[in-house]
Amino acid sequence: MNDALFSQLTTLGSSVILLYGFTLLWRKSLHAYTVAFQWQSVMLTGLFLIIGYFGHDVELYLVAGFLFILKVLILPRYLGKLEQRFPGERESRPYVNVATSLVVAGLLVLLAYAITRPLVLVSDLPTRGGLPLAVGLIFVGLFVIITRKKALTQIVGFLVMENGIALLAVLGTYGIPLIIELGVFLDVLMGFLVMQVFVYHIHDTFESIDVDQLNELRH
Amino acid sequence: MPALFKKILQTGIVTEPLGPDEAEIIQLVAQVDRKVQQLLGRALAIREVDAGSCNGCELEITGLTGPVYDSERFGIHFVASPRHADMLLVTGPVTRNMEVPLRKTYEATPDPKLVVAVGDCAKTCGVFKGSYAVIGSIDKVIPVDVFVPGCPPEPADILRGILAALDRMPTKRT
Amino acid sequence: MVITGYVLEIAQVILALLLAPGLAGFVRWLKARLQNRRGAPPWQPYFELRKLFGKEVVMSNNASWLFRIAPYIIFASTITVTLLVPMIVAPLALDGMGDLLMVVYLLLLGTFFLALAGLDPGTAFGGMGASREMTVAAIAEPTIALAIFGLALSAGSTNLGRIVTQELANTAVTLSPGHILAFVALFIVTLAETGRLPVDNPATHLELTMIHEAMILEYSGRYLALIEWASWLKLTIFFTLLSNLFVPWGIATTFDPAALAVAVIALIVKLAVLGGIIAVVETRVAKLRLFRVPELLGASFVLALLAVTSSFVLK
Amino acid sequence: MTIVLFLVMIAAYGFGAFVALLGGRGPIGRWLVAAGAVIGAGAGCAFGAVVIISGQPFTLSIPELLPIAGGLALRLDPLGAFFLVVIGVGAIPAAIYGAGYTKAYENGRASLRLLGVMFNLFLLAMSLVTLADNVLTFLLMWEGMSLTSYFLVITESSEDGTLRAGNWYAAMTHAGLALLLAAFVLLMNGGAGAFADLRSSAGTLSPEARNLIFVLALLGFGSKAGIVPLHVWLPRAHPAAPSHVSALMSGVMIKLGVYGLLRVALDLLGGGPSWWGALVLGLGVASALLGVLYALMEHDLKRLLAYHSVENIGIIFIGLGAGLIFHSSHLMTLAALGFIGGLYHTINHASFKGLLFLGAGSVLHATGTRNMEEMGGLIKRMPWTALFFLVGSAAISALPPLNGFASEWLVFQSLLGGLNLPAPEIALTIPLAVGMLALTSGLAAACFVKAFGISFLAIPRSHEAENAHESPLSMRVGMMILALACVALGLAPFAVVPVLGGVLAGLGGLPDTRPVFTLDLSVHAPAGFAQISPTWIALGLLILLVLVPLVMRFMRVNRKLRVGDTWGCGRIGQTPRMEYTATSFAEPLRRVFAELYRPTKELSIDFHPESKYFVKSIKYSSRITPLFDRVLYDPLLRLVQRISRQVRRIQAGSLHLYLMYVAVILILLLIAARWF
Repeated sequence: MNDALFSQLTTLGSSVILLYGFTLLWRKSLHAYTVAFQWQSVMLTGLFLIIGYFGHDVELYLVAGFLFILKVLILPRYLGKLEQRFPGERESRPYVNVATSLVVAGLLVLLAYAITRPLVLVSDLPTRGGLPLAVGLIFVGLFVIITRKKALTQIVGFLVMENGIALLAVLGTYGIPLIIELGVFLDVLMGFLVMQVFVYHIHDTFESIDVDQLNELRH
Repeated sequence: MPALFKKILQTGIVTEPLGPDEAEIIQLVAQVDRKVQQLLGRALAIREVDAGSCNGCELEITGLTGPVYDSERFGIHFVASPRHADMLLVTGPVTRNMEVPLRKTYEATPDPKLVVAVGDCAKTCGVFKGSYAVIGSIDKVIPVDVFVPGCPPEPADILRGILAALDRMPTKRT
Repeated sequence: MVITGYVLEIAQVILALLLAPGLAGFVRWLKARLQNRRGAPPWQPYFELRKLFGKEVVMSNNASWLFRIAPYIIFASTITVTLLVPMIVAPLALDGMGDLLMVVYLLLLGTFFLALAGLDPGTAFGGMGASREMTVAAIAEPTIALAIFGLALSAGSTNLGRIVTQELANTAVTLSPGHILAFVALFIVTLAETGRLPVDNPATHLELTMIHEAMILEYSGRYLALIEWASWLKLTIFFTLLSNLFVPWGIATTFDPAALAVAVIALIVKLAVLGGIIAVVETRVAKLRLFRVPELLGASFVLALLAVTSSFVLK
Repeated sequence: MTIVLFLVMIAAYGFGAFVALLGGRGPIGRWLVAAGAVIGAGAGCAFGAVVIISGQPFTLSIPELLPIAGGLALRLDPLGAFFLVVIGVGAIPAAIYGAGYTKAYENGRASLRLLGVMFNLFLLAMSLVTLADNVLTFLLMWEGMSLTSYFLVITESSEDGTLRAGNWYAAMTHAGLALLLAAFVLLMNGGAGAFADLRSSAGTLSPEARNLIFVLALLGFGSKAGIVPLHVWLPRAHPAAPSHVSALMSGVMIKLGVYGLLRVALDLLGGGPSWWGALVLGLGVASALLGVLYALMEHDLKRLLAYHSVENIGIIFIGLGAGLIFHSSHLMTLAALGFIGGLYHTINHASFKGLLFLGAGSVLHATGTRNMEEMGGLIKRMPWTALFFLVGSAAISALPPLNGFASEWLVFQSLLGGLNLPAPEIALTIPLAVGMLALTSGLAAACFVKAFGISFLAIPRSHEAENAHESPLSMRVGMMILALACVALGLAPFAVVPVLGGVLAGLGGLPDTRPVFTLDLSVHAPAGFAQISPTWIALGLLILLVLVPLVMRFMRVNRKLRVGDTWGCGRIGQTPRMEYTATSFAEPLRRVFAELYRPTKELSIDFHPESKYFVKSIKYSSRITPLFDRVLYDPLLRLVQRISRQVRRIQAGSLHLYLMYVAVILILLLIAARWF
């Protein structure tokens, strides 16, 4: 089919993926984060398929399959377990309040637009419309990690940021070689497991997973 | 979210007919409709005033707005201010502290207006009769159009009372 | 031809006035059904209007002339807006009279006087409603402006007729991300501006949770009728904006009777669909605490900002 | 023709000042002083109008009068003429109003002589600023304006805090003057000071010098205009000054900062790189938003209005900033649109802010307080003032069909043109500016619902408000003129916009936009981008306001009206203590923007000795320290204090010590002269 539709679809998909990233700033419960991450990953899988279809790249289908298994099936399951383990842990008082966070996130996306502008102008990829959104999503993930107190939120923030990186990669290059992609997936899985262990330890030490408490280690 | 709407669809409409005499009620509504064509017929706003009841009647009145009795199907709904109301639904005996507010509420309601007193206490003061805190029945303070007996009356009875009051409405407004 | 244009303007105002109570009634009816009730029929608001116009007015002795003139100003400003919003035909004969900014500020004129009228009788609840209403209106304003900006970017004008005709000419715009984001942003603002859940509960009886209702607690009779009608009209206007600015299909571009008939039907269908969405949303969500409303509007602001930037980049 | 008007203007102001010098007391004296000002301002207005319409500048050079640096050179071009008209629009009503208002000073609370002299001289100095055609004249008149206005601010010097306010004003305005001096010295570059010479030589300056001049001028004029963070004198000086003077200072004088900036940046320097515009735009957005946010928290009616001046100057600067940005990208029609929006808002602000200050003065006159929490119910006691204040409130909230809307619409439209900008960094900031401008106007509407609603509606909150009375005729006439100006300027943008296009034509290479913005009953943004017609909208509103009651009567609607007690949930004894206060009205917004305000609150509850369930008294107080006081001025003042404490050691008060200083310096100088 035509490029116009392709570019239309990728930009739309990237916007939706970014919007799921915003959920992390707006909602407060881990359950909502998990669901948002799951749906975001579903969208990302869909986008991989679309790019694979239009870019005639069979490898991408395979990557999409792995992505689906890891990020839609496995990780949300683990997150669900964590959630059951620490019930009632909510992001009730982040460092930056919700309304301000949202506005800051908007500004970050604006910044992403500004810095990717030269790239978008010279690029003739049909997927270029989504590039700033992917960079914006990385920023939003970072912002979540910086401003939220609960370790669990930070994990989801990390995962969302990783989704942003994957999105940027697939939009910018139509998929990096399969082997690297698989390595990244493994890293994500490992990183997640390590963090999970840390969360348990933090909780055992402080009776809470509020990383604000880590400040007490200084004394 | 899907679960909620699934449940809604499965449950279906639970509004009950008003017992065996529903036909009578519908007839009454039609009658009322004809009689008071210009006014209030199918849009009755009610302000509830608790003049000092034990809240038994309130419980039943709340039932009126629920899905089972659903007074809204007759165009009867409850409002927050007597300025918006056509009818005052007063419960309980009038206590000393509620006498002035009750009168003020009556004065605040624009004409034409109706008053329905709900429950036995409204007419006889019930078990509170003779208490130093009680002034007396509702009609000692404001003119009452219809009394609904019962302790407490059933929602269906209250609905009948309301419709009966509408029936008493003068056809020509003053 | 010119005359037909003006006749259509008047016809459109009358149509809007007639449709508005029905739309509000439809939403109420659908909500009742979703609560598994039978509910009042959709045409219930017409009975209410008739009744209210037949009742006397009881006015507070603290209130001044402002209290008496405010309903007329609110009603008149809202009707003036319907002169500008293309409901069945675009562009309208009076399209050059005002653009989207004029629409927004005319509605703000009504809100301004409604809030003043809320303060006039000197009751605590009236003041509370006025304060909340102005807070919500003020915070919703940037989203509206940016959504307008987003629309103006793709259509090259802020005049409503131009936006609609541009979009009919270029249907690819309709599905662009900028457009969809702007739609969602404006939808959230519609909820806030027309006092729907999760911002304000139109069916509440508890004064402490009220926004719109608290301001009109002291109004009665014909004044109340005018204010209620105006608020239903405002809902209709926002729905029309949402449907005709973003999905203009079906609207007539000529004065051909057949096209006009199709346009009226299309309008009613679109209003009904949006009314259905509102009813479902209101069934699903709970009212937000007042101090979480800025968060919701902040989110809508971000959406609108993204809408503008993405249409800017794609340009 | 023009020379006659010019001379009449000078003579009338001189006459007013002279009469005041003779005493200016009693009804006749006060009226004569006011007559001088009114005739002077009227002549100035006509003078400006003639220059604008004819397009012929007026020139007058009197080198002999002051034989240094080119002497006194006067020239009135259309830009200056526009500001002369603005002065007239503000001054005529203020002077008429002042004739009645100053009656309160007859009891010796303030010197009527000083007030009258300074009032006329102030107007004269302002008028001559717009006429100045060389650096010397400009700076002289600028300083004259500052000095006279300083004396006007401290008119009620016996009141608490007035002198302090005066000090703030003097300090800020002189810091501004120093910056302007530096800017002009750089601009002269060793050459002559005539504006024509500066204009031709500005192109030869190095870009760094031009940037420096621009920044100095922006700060210097900005301190007069009251942009954030140089606005701190406004909320202090405006409440202290007599109300008709506040109206003039806020409505007119701060606009000369706008004039100065336009004159230097656009006319003399001929525009610059796009970051100039972006800087002006950014300062404008910050001023608009912070101004309105602090206004919301203010319960002193005149301080509230002063903060709104900051807001409106911000809106004007947004227009100018957009204009400068487009100018640097050579999008001249859009640039003209931005400048027109800014200038239009200038004259609009002069009318509605003047009106609001006069209204606040009437309230102050009637109740003796500026605190809104002690007002209420004034609409019944002073209906005319209430009506005029309502018009002003609606106008400043940008509600159609009044004038605030027309100019804000133009500013909005110029911003919407931002998508044509080639530079993405700046183009991407435009949506933010749009959002912030919209937030500002929404908050302004909220603030004026508060200002009008709490002060004028409901039940009186104090004994004074209960016994308030309508102000005398002269004060009402003053307000009425401005209210009519608000309506007229709102209904006739189709006539005003081409005039402003003519004013700007030729400045810094701007084209004549009169053919673009045509003279039908609507206003077009460029090239058919958008179109509105407030005139028709007003007509529509008016027709509907008549038609709706008529139809209702025809439809036999129940027309009975009964006045009863306020319902208020049936409670007994409705008292003012149950009303919503200004503090509570602003509470939701205070919580929304808590991160900016950082309010401190104190709550002390006094319980009954017998039981903790009974409260004897509750005291609640909340304070907000403005951001820039907190982060900029307080540390600065502390620093100055610390330095002065050090300096005090030197100044020990001993005569011998001083003589020793002199001797030491003398010896040091001799040594320096000998060996270096």
